[in-house]
Amino acid sequence: METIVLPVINLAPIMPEIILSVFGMALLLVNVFVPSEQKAYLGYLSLVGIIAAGVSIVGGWGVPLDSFSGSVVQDNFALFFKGIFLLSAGLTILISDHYMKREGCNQGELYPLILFATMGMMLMASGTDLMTVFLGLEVLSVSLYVLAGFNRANLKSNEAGLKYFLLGAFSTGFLLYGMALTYGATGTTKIPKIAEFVAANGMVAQSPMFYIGMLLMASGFAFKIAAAPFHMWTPDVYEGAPTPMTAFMSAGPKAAGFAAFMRVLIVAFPTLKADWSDLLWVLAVLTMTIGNLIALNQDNIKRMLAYSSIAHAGYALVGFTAGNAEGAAGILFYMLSYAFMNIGAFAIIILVGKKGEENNNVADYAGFATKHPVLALAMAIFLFSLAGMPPTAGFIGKFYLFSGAIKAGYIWLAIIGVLNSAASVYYYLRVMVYMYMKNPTEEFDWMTLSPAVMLCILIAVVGVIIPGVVPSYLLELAQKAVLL
Amino acid sequence: MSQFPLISVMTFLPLLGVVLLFFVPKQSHSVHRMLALLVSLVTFVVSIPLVTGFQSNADFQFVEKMPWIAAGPFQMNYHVAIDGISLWLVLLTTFIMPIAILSTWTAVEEKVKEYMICLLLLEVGMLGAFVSLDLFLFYIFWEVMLIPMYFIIGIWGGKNKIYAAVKFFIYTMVGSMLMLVALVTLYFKAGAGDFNVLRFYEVTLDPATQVWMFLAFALAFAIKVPMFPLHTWLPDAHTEAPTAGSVILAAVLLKMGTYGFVRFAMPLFPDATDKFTPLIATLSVIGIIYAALVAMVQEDVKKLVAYSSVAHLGYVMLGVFALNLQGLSGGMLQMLNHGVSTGALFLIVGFIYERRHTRLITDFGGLAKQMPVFATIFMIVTLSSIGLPGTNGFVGEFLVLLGAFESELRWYAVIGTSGVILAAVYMLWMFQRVMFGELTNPKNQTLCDLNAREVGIMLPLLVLIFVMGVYPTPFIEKMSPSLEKLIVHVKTKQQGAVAQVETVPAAPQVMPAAAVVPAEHK
Amino acid sequence: MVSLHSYLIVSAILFSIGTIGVLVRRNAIVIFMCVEMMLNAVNLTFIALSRHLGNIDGQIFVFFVMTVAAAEAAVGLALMIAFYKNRESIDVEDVKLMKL
Amino acid sequence: MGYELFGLPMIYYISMVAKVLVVFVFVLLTVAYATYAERKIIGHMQVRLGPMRTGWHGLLQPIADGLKLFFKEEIVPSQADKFAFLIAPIIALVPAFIGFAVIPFGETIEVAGYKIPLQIAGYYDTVSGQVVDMNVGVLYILALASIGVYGIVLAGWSSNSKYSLLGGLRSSAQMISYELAAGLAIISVFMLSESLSLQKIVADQANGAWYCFKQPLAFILFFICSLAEINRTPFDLPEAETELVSGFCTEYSSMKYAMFFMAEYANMVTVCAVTTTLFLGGWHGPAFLPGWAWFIAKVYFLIFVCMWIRATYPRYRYDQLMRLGWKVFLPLTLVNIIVTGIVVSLQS
Amino acid sequence: MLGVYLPIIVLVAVAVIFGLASLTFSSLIGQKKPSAVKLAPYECGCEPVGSARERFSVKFYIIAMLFILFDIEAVFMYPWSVLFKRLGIFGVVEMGLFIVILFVGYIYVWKKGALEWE
Repeated sequence: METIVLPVINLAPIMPEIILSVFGMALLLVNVFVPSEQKAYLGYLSLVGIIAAGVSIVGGWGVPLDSFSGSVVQDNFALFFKGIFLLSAGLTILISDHYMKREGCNQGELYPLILFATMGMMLMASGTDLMTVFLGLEVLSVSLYVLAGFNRANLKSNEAGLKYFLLGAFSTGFLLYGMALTYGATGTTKIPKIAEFVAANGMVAQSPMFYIGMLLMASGFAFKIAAAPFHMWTPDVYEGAPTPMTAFMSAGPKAAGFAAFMRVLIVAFPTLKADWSDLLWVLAVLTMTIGNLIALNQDNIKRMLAYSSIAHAGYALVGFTAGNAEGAAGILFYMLSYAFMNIGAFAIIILVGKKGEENNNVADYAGFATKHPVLALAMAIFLFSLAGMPPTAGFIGKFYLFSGAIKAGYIWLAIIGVLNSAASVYYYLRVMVYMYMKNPTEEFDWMTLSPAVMLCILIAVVGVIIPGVVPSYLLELAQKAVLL
Repeated sequence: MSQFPLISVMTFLPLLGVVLLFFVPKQSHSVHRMLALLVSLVTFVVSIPLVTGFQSNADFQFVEKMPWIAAGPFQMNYHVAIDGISLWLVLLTTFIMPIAILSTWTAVEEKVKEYMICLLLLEVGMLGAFVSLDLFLFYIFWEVMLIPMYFIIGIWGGKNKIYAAVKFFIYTMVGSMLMLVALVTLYFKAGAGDFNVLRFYEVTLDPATQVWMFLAFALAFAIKVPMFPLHTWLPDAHTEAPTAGSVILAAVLLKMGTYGFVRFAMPLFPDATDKFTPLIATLSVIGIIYAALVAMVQEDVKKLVAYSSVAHLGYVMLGVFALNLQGLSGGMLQMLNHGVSTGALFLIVGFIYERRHTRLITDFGGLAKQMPVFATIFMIVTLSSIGLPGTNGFVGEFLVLLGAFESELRWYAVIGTSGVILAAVYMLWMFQRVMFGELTNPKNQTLCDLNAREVGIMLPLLVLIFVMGVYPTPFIEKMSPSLEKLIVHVKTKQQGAVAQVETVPAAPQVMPAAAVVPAEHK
Repeated sequence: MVSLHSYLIVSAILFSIGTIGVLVRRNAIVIFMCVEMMLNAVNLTFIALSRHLGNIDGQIFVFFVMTVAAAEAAVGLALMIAFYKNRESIDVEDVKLMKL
Repeated sequence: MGYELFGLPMIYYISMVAKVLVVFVFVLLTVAYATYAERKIIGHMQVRLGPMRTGWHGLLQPIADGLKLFFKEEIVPSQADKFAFLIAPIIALVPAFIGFAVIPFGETIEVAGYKIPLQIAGYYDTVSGQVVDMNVGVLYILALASIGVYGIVLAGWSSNSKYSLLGGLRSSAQMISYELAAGLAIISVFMLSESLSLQKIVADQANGAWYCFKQPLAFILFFICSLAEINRTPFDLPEAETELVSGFCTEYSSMKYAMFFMAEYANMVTVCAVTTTLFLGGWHGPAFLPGWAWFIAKVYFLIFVCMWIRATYPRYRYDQLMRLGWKVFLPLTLVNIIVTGIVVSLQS
Repeated sequence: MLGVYLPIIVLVAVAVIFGLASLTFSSLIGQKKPSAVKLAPYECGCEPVGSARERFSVKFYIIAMLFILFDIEAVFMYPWSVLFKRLGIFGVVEMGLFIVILFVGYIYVWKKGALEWE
């Protein structure tokens, strides 16, 4: 009976994941043992977990490691994304308490689920094995299905959860089938090994099975990042889900989708770059255009932001299509700033809403600036950043994305991108028109300015403005984090 | 770099005002007004040493340069300086700002704090755009200007303000976004380095690329100018904006477009400039005639003035694209003139609008009897706008037409001249309908004349109208070297390109010829 | 012995049936069962390929897929129950509160 | 016997058919007489005689019961889902009978020079000289147990009767709950045997002590869980006459009803056989008796224990039952696994 | 392979044939006198009220979900149990962690009251 020799396992690369899991589980247990009036502490505890995980990733910067026989890695790319995930999770937690209390939801499970979802995202970013990526994706997705339908008493939330679940599971099927075929064609599920195999076997490796596998995987990922034509779920889910979760979904998981998508395409299929660039070109154009065009006539602000988030995925795809370091760094930077600006915008949407009546209609914002000038200013900053106006992080991000495309010679793509971005200004301005240029119809006296939400807004404003004015440091980080 | 960062101080001084305003309580409107006025005056004072310290040569002066963003392939600097081209525009901006603030001293009653913040932010944007030598920095300021202007029109504007504001924003945005693409393309074509515009001047691009990039830049600038047929946002924006907005829009923002042509589009893409000169000249002339004709039938005084702006800027474009010293300096001067006289016109429209809350020509008539001071001032400004000799308008238009006549744009100049006559027709006709005749409307009989503040606002403008009309030399003197340098640069590169295309031995012949050009004007 | 191709073809057919089922059926539970069928088709593919390649990775993958499918099933059922409680239906035609 | 088919000698096929028939008839007879034995044993335990009329001491009673059921009227409720109603008893019955396929019930015998292991799903591989059986035999049995649930759920649902439905649901909830605990309980056995092959497990016990001594906790847990899984008293809630009439089979009559009963008793036999194999050393025993005899003896003893329990213990309440399964047995099995793991790795 | 699975197929066939045959046989020889009352569902002799195809307690769903989850966890333990001796102490620690995590969920479910039947 021979002993099985196991590979040396280094836990350092998955330290943040471990911390989050431990905190998540601890919170679950704490949740069932503390009386319901003390559940607010769960939020603080989960923030501690987020910060602890954040601390654990700092030391890993610039120290490439891999573990579990190459199933997970710790590289700058993964770490940068982990930072984005932690950030969006932290901001989401800040805005959750207020909302959930108002809607009368039981928050006990909320925080563990957010932590688990974040853990899943991290796994997606650091996984270098299709299996790890898949597992991360599913940990994320399953948590999100619940989070989307978290407000059980609310019909829209139910619908959002169900819809997200059905379509999400459906897309998982495609992703998996793609992974299976890729595995069949190359004989491995390790992403770097796939690349090695293709490099070694050249055209022989590029069987129909291989191409179909890549295509199916791409469509699976495209669903997760809500790229057209796989975006149909986004508006309904974003509209129906509890607002903090909408904020979370649009920031974290989308970035995670990009992380996995980028790693798979860039690392595993570098030799097929011409093929997937063409594919992404089409995806990017469709995604930007469809997202923007439909967003133009949305009255519901959550829905409008949902379509805008589709459009933003399109901009990020522009950088991806470029397939060069600028484009990739642009995606990293953009995802980071998108987390700030989008969650910030949602934080204000949460403040404006009241129980049962979320005031999500654009017209509900009439005269908001008169009543709450500072909040309106913050909202304006977020919206300008989303629209890509300087001097905000949104502009720098877009600049990088489009620069990448231009450098790679995709000038037309960049032009379509900027035209889209100009069109998108219309619907962002619309909100501002209501906030600043219409007379108030409401007193907005139901609003309670919860300190946690205000803190979130403050962080978001700083996170939008500072990188917009002095982006060097962050861009530098993003540059160092790209896989290319 | 050890010298005093005069430009930065000037540019960001209004920002300091913004910060201060944040801390002033919401209700103390008079404090807001005073503070904003004070800041803008100080800014103006700070900008005066730029003129006095300016050496009349072609160099960039008061240079400040420090690294700003450095990441990946990009290197952006905070690089500001002025030369003869931007000097006067900067001065015009700092000069117009206090006037603009004063102009809506009483007209804006609501959200005064926000209003003043917007105005001051706008000033930062405009000054920044004029002084930037780094294309990226320029772009940032260019876009930043949009936001406060959008709010000024949208919040404090007239009935149709939202439509006008959004239209203004989106028009400008579309153009500038394409410019961004071209800008990045240019950067990559130029190879490693920074966004310094002077560096880009030296880059030689193949004519086909130039065409595309010129189009992208030109679109952005042409929208801003605005050139026919991209001008449709302007009448709306002007009509709906509060007086200060209109004044700034006319006096400074539109110059941003023409300035863009002079500073960027032409020197960067000389071959394309050459190629597109006929087209632009055609559009300018169409603009002159068309705008004049449309102005003639306007019912609304403010709209009429807005269309006259379109016509005036047609002259500027014509002069600029004549690409000789007369034309260019005429164009530059016309920019200043237009800033002064159209700004003044908008102020005047603002005065009567404040009194009567209408701008329809038919609502007035015979005001001269009731308001003699007003009538006098209005007359002077109208004449200046028409370009009567002795006023500033004349010098500019004359130089433009002269320059155009001397260049290959001769026939355009001929047609453009008719615009002068048309301008006289519609301006005077309007003046006559408003000021003379029977004082029929009873509401007009109680109108009171301009008060001290209003006269005080107008006085500096009137002074300038005459000074620039009678003694324009100092203005031209300071800008000429820079303009000459520009002309040489553009022409050399145009011919250089031709030489490259043609036979190689032709090149040495061209070089001395290019060197001769400035000598002619000395 | 049955060849790899037969397995792949069977799993492709299963996958297609699942896909079509998802697209044409209206009952949420049936849709979910179709999704499960797709996952199982994938599992079959993995097993067949794993056997063909003599590489254990595919089988390990199947373990994870099964686990995930179970978790999804649990969550999915819970969501459907919540939906049914509020709406007395699990027909996806009724999932239409938020349409354009 | 030189002929071969698909690489196997003809005698393999002959012996296979023989084994199948013998086992099937054996199970059938055991099932039939288990019903008789149950009535008799419980009768005697309760100091009465049980069936006495048909045959000597009522020995023909099962046959009489069977015949009676054959002649009964078939009733299919008008609102029932006909197909599901019809198929349900078969789904319940078949897994109960085929579980025996993987259980080794005796030592390898030799017929005409060909070695035949006494296990249906097994054969002697002449190349390696070993008995080849299903290497995941235990999983097979667990899988069958799961399939059996479908029969019951379908029966309950298709009858369109509230008692049936509730009975079916309760029964399936109970079955899956205890299936879980049972499945976890036997993991500690595999940790000792390092195999899921029942042949291997039996062989392992022959070399050392029976697993019921090495894993007493697992043994008890498994046996109790199995009883619950097959709805034996004291866990026969689904058919609790006092609460739910006849549970899932309320609407059934005639042979269909009989088939549920056959399934239940067949399950009992299978469970006892599995327990024997996993914990009681299978067919091994002192050599004075042949292996199959030891096997039958052990199985019959366990069947007797089942009946004994029925006669002794009162029925559980449903909430007690579920609580017992989830809150006591489940954690116990997990603890057992960990303790076994620690002890075993400390020993080596 | 075949040697192991063929007998099972045969056994299944025998069992199915037995089942079908006895069903057919009994339905052939059994009497048939259906009536509306006889075909109605049994409700202690009362008239049946409403349909039986209605909602039932959510408890059953929860048990079903819990079963799926724990059963799948068990799936991971089976391969481990066969190999655990060869994995050495590491294997025990790993499975210990696994079971601890399982226990976290278990305690959560317990405290949430999913295991209570009232």
